[in-house]
Amino acid sequence: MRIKLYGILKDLIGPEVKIGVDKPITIHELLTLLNDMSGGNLREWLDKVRVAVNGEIVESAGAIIKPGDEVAVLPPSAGG
Amino acid sequence: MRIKLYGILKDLIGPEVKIGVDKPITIHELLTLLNDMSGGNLREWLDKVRVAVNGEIVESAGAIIKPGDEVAVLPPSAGG
Amino acid sequence: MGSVKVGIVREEIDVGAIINEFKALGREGFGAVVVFVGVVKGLVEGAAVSELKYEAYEELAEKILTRIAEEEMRKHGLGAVAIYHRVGDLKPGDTTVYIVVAARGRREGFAAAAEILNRVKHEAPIYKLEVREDGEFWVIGDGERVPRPPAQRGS
Amino acid sequence: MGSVKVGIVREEIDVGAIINEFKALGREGFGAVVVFVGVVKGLVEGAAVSELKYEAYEELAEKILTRIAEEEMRKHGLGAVAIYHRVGDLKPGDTTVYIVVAARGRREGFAAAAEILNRVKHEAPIYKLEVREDGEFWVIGDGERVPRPPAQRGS
Repeated sequence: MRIKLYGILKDLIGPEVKIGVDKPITIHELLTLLNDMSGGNLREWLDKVRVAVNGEIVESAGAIIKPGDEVAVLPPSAGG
Repeated sequence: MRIKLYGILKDLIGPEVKIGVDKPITIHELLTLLNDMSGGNLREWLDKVRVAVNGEIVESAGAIIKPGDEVAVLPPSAGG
Repeated sequence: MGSVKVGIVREEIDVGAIINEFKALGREGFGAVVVFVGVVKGLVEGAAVSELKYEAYEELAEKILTRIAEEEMRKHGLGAVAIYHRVGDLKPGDTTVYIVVAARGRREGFAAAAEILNRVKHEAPIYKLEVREDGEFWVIGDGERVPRPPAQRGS
Repeated sequence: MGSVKVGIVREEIDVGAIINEFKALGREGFGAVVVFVGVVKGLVEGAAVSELKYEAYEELAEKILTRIAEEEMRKHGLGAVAIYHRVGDLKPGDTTVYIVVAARGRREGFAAAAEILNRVKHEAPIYKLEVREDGEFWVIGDGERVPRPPAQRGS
């Protein structure tokens, strides 16, 4: 599963990471995995990020991501 | 004394009127004169108009206008 | 004090050029350009409008526009203000008034533009006659409409 | 439903051309065009800014800009909405965001433009890194600044 990252998350984790999962996981599980992989770097951002799955924001932490989904983890927006 | 008029006052009185005065008069006296000349047409506008003397709005009805002053009588503004 | 541009004008203004000029003030910390462009409406109170005839006491109007621009610039800490008002016979879709401000931020910018517009409407000696399918109306103040007095139509 | 134009763009937009297009809606009763142009500030919190580096999740950002435009158009009864946001390395005085609305009147126009700007800031997946004389800062939300994490500088 390939995860794209944006903004400050790119600095904390990298622009893209691959996670070796072959079954569906929840958004909560994904974020926990990412935080572990980054040595806890993501900790203070966990309740601020938004996750997009296949080009749509998914609000529920319990929502399921399947292998093959296009996933992006987004920090708070800062347009304008 | 030549008085210029704008907006609806032009329709009610004319774009410019000459008043034969050779001594200073107050703005109140000027408006009374104009109203008489127009057969009372100005009556409902008397408390809404503004008078400009020599290119500046003069608020006080008791202010003095001298022969030779440049005078304009203005209805409520409607810019925009 | 920043730049003030005002005018009573007969033609359309190149508002894009003013925006381009004002955005350069970003370098001095002015991060917002807010623009209001007024347009002649083709339909008012359900009646088709064919023309708005604007006239102004021009010298006084420009003096008052300058005063509004300078006072609002101070009040909102603006970097630049432009106010142009058109006169003449305007058709639906024609522009009537242009207000452009360069502000430190969006809040000051929106507040200043709205306030300047309001003052232009109420303070500048500018008058408009609305020519509609159902008659001719002088617009008085912010929206009151008075039928054009019929006796003097020819004047 | 009126016209909606949105985009994540690399170059400046000809905002004058959009204003010209939207003012034609005066004929249909839309008498106000309101514009907001955001500009990179050369000075933030007393520090000189040399660059703002913007990036976006572009497909999603354009989808969200479209949704904002359509929802605000309905809410404020607008005739047209344009929202363009730039990405790339921008210098002080460069434009960052363009919002243009055609509204029935000034109140709806100012309210809609301010609200659209607010939603763009908070909802669109757009990120900015402020490069200042005193360091690099990620701007988070509406103004919080977080020093760029040093460990990954090279990435």
